[in-house]
Amino acid sequence: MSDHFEPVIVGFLCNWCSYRAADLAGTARIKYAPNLRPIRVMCSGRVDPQFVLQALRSGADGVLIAGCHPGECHYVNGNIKALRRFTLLRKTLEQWGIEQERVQLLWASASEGTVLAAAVNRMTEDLRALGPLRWGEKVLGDNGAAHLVVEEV
Amino acid sequence: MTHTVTSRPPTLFDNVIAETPGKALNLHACLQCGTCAGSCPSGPDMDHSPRAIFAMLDAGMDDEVLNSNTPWFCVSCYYCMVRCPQEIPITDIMYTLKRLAIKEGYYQEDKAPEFSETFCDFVEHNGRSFELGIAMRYHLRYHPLGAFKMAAGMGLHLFRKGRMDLTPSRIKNVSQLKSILNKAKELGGAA
Amino acid sequence: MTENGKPKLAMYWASSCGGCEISVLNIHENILTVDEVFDIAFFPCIADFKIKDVEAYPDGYIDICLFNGAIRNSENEEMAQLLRQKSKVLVAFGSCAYEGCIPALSNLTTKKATFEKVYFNNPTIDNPDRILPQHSTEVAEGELTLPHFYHTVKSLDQVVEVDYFIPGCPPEPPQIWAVLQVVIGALTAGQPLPPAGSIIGAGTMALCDECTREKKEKTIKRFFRPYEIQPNPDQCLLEQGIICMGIATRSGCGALCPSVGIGCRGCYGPPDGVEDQGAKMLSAIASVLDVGHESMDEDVLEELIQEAVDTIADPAGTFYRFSMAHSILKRVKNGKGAA
Amino acid sequence: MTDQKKSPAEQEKVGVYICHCGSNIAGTINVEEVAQWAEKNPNVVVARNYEFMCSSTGQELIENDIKEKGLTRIVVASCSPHMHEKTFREATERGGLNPFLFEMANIREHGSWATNDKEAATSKAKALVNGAVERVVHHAPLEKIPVDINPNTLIVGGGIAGITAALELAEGGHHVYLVEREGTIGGRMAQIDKTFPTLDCSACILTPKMVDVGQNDNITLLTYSEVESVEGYIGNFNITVRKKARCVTEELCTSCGICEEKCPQKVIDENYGAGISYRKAIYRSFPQAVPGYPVLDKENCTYFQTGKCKVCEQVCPTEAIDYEQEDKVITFDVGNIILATGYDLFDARQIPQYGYGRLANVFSSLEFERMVNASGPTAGHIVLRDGVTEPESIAIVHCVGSRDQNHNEYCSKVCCMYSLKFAHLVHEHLPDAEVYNFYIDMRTPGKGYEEFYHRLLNEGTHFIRGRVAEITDADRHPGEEGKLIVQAENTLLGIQQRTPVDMVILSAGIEARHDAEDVSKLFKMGCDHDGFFNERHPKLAPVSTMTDGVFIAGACQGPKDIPDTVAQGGAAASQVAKLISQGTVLMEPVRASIREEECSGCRICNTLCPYNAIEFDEEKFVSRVITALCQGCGTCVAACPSGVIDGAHFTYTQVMAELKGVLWDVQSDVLTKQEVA
Amino acid sequence: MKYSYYPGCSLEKNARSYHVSTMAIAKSLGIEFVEVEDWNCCGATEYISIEKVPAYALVTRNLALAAEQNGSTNLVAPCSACYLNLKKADHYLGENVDLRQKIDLALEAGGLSYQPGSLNVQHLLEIIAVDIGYEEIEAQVKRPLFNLRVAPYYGCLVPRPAAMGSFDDPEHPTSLDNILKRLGATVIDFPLKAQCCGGHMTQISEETALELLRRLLKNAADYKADMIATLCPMCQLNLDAYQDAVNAHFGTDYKIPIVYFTQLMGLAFGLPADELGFGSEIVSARPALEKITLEEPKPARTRERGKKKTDLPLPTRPEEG
Repeated sequence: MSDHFEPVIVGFLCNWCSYRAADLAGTARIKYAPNLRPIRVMCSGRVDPQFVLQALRSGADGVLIAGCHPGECHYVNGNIKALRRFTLLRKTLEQWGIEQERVQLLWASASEGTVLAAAVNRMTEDLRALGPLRWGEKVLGDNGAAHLVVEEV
Repeated sequence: MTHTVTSRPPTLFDNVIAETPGKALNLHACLQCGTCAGSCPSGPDMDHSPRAIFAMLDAGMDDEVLNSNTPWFCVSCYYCMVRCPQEIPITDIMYTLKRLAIKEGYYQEDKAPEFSETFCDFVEHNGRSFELGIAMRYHLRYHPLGAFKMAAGMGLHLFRKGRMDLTPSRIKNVSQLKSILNKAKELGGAA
Repeated sequence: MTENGKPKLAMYWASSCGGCEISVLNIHENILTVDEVFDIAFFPCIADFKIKDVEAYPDGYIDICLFNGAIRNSENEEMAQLLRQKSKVLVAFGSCAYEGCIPALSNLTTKKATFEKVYFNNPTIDNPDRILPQHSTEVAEGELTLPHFYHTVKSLDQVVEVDYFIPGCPPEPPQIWAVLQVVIGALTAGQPLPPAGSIIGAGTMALCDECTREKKEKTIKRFFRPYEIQPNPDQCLLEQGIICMGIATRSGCGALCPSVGIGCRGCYGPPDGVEDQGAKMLSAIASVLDVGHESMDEDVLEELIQEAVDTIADPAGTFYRFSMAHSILKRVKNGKGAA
Repeated sequence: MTDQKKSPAEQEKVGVYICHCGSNIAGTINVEEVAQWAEKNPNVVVARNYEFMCSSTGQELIENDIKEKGLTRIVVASCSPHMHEKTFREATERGGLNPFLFEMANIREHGSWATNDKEAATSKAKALVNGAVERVVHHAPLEKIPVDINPNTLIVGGGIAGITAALELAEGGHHVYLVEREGTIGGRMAQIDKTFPTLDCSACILTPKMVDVGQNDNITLLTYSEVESVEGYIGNFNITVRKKARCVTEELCTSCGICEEKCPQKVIDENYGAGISYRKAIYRSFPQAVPGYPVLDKENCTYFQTGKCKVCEQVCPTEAIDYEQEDKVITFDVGNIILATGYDLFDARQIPQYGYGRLANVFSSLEFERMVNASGPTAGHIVLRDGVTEPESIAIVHCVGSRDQNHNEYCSKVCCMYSLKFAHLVHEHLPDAEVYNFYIDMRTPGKGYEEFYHRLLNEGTHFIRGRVAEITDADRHPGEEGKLIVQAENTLLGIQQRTPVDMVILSAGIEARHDAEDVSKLFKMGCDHDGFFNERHPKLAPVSTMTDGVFIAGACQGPKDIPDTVAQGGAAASQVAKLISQGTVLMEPVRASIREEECSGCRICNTLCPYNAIEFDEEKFVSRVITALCQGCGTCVAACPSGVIDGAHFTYTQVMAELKGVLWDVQSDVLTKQEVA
Repeated sequence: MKYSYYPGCSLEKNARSYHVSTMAIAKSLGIEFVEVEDWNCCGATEYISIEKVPAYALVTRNLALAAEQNGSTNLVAPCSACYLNLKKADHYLGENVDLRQKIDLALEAGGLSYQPGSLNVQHLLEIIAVDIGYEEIEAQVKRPLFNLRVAPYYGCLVPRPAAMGSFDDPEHPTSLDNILKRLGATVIDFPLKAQCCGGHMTQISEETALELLRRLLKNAADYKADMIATLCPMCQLNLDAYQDAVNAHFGTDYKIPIVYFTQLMGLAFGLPADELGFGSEIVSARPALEKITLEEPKPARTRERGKKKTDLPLPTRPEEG
């Protein structure tokens, strides 16, 4: 791998607003960072914190959860539950030493292609500044030297 | 706003945009509605309306644009800028056109550049201006008759009222100002 | 060691507190049956064995080895490897061996910080020369070594293959006895063993199933620490704002803690079908936080929710108290996180 | 232990199809490379790339491969699933597989169209394809769920769009609840004098339809009412409407109008009268109002404000006045909803340089519309604000608030035409008056519209191409004294012109209703950034919304003239009629279900469902999902701490597989033992 | 309240009365002005016409000095042109990275630096109307300006451009109207209140400039204004010093005194006229000031809505609504 670092972002996009915002961004030919790998969920309320942790564990440098604006949820208030979980998850991730920029929650309505594109661009820049996360190799040492890692004290 | 990057050499249109701070890119979106020209207090004295200038820029009529008196008649009232439906920073573009006209050696004789240049010259040496002194020097240099008229008319009035200075004030740290301005000139090029 | 035809039993503690051994002894008079059925091949807690003795056994000599304790250092791992090699059936016994348990909470910090705390910044320590244990020390008599202290605490199955898991901190004696009966049955009467890899000595679903407190719809405005309120003796503790991990914890203990008014700590690990106990717990209780409404201003909403969330003092330590080594992320990022 | 058995997932035979979409995808993504790469996945039996997968040949590729190669799972990488998921599910089904054994990777909208970087787009496409492949092997066959459609319909808004839709449905034999905020139906069209370009009398064509609405037994007309809550889903909405107290007993009122005549309190009629005329405190907006009962405006009623008066009560011959009347809350069930809530006019006071509100003789277009109307305050005479002086010159200013980044960027579509109509009406009423139309571009697309423009050219209207800069009463020269001076550049001449006139009409644009956002939230649908309701598809589904069973018609969706509005009202009605005649709709089987035997009965999920689709069985101490009510959001699935709620088609395993799939290139090479196991 | 104060070249001499009256009312209102030490000319509208980078460097030196001297993070300029130049430089430097880098280097050559956004640039009118507020102004009034008809004249550069966040409406500002009303004056609804005085056009095309001045004087005279209140030295100079020239050129006979609004405030606050710089205006304000009476005039009839039976209702204006 070259020195140039391109962050990988997993995006959980709700079917009704954010996924369509990304569709719209494409249809409007808005160019934005190709670093987002979107996964469609019916509602941001479907996002199980295990998905977020697993994404980080599996090599993502950041996770973007995107849903409808409060009050606009296709399922009334799934996004509010997403916000509650996100808030608690963020607090927990902080204890894990995971920077806030790595897991973000975004409200983007179906008409906000530009908002979504801008958020992806911004997040890509944030992550580029933070550097790679690569949990498996860098934190757990999955690349072999794993458990023998002896940190100098 | 998406802006297509091309490899062709920059036109005057491109330069105007590049040299103007703010949302100058909006110039591409000019609707030719004429709100600027309709709003302009000195519009009737311009040889092309601001709207026409933008159409001419787009048409590549560079000579005509830079020769035009339009930017020099801009009074900086900013009406065009706040009314423009496409949010084009028209007043700032007028300033840019003036700078480009000077840089390219255009502009008509006995028009504003001399006044502006006299003014700048003065500020660079003293750090402060005193408009009446400058006006006098400008007239003496370019329009001796005007200078006489001025001195005899309002100049005298003002002098009597103690509002006209013959000795300019000077800031303390002129050398600092000079080094700043010299560096700025070096960085800025003419425009 | 003589051959008497009895199956060979071993029990070893790695990084653990010793409670698991006590728990085994807590099966009371049944321990006599154990002695009757098994030959003790290795059990440092109750009899004097040397590693040399174990090394001398042929591979697979031990019929069943109850391994408790997490893998904290290189010695723990070496012993795990050795016992795996010498045992037919290796059981991760208790929460430490199964999923890291309390020792693995140190995965929420770094080795460096742990050493700082243990050897320097501790009211009971006087260490002006800042001496730290070294892996290798030269003395006149030769080289002395200590095991390597690992950066990350692991569960047993993260270093060797494990046949069965018995959860609990410690496993409840009746469950231990039940498991031993199955093993005895298999060894003596040829009865079938559960499939390899199973979690045994516990239920499959969440603890609420065996908790007798009355459960209603859950709408929680904020959380309380145990000292802050006097819980209603009959109502579900979680509904009262006391963090009870029961909803995300495997049954099997008989809901001991909730029955005496203490929220479940989660020592039996996640129920079947849940990978990350902490994340599920987090998700569930955040979902039922009854603050904020979709009609509110986004800023107000965020603030209200943050306020409610902040009534949970140490979410990582609370939700992952026992399952840190088995969690998806397993430890904190190097050099960061909670000290 | 690890390799003893192959997971069922690995035994699936997946076919992968990468679409070129002409050059839309293939121009940016190396489709061949992606297909070759995909074929290396152990589950993939065949991976192809093809020019247009959505074409019939493209779909046949899938069908044939299923039959010939025994495929068990299908992945198509092309556009958004919102575009063609249905198409490919059907192809999968025709091939003999359950349609849900299909997954789509969106490499166009989210891929090739979103970047110019070919390398990055290709690698993103691989990730998305891999995610889909890893996911699809875990898919399970599903069946769609039939839902009955309640044949009643709610229509919100009694303007021409709502009226049209209501009549279409009612005349087809379906029951309609028509809810209108004002005291009468009719809407904007009732305010207008003549319609362009035919110059029909607006009231003459509208009022018969209003009467039809009032008389149709299939229409429950709820005026002076507002929808308060909407619950449920397509086929089964539960509606609550607040019928505000009009202080008139409808059963007794004969619509004789005496109360209105005798009421001593005169109020500026800001609504129907556009602020240019007066009404009484008890009033009907206009004599042909439907229903004919008046409304008592408590805020302006002398009795309600001072406790004295009661003139209306005294004069009413049928004792229909009831000061004690209270709001009524009505609930009913419908299967479908049509929103036809109309528009607001741009408030010209936001452009101070046009002087509206400061210069008396600057009028808004709606003010002029009322003035020139025979039933308006001047009985159709065009006069200045003093009510008597006829103007000798009139300027009509186009694009007020429209085509302007400072206000509304969009073109309001109708202003050019109604400005031409105004010019014509001035010529008709005041043949000697000079009329100046100031415009940026003349927009007259429509049947007979350009011809109408030509007619106005012939009538001698002055057309000045230039957006008006300012309107002032500050005269500079004798010719300007006492006049309003309209200053603009005549852009065709390139000169600044000051045109002195007596009267100015500001052709204000169309805006979304000020409360459109609240309404959109109430009905759980979205607004675009201008505040208009979002249609499902700008071309192909103009009256549908993202919410099944909720339709939109008329100017609430965007600026529109009457013919377009009527067409949309009819279109929305036919959409609803289609659903009613179907009787049932098949809903996506994306539904939650609880594995009861594993449920611990913790009751975490019980409060989470916005549709109350989760019930608790007090006997068995387990929770249960009522499938008919579940809408499939998955919130309970994510929340269940025991992981015993399955979200069909978005299961834990499926999403996790997709997640790991899209991250194929960044996962650490050596997995820990736990994960191998 | 404490503010950094940037007087600008005009206030040193030509607009001395503006400076003097500003300082006088500051005392009454409890405002402390700390003059930026060794400030230089802002470049007016001239410098930017010649060279861009030096023009911004020239202005930014003042911002750097003001930020460094730390009188206050609020920087006040009474001159409209100075105000706009300072505000614009701060705004564009924050927005345009390229320009910012160049200015950073230029300032560095003089041992200075400036972080865009660290100062809040305000015009004198803004701090009086917004920070002090109308209530406080009214409270200070000891000698109301009853019967004095004043045309409030804002000119261009305070209300516009609005893109940087103007405190008043760019087309129809009202803050000065409100201040003058609180002083007891009769404020005319001056249609040309935000129109241009011609700026430097007097030096470039006198014909153009005189026409612009004529429009203003005519409109004020049409509305029977006793005087025009300004807030900009350039406006004051043009309208005052060129009034003779206008009369000569157009054959008119305007004698409308042009005063600074701060002078009127001082007068109403009961300060002596000579301490407020009165007398330095060329068209004397004395005859107008003599019209001030002790009694409040009968309230002017509010706008004539529905006065006659035939009248159609007039829509309300935002400030009335």
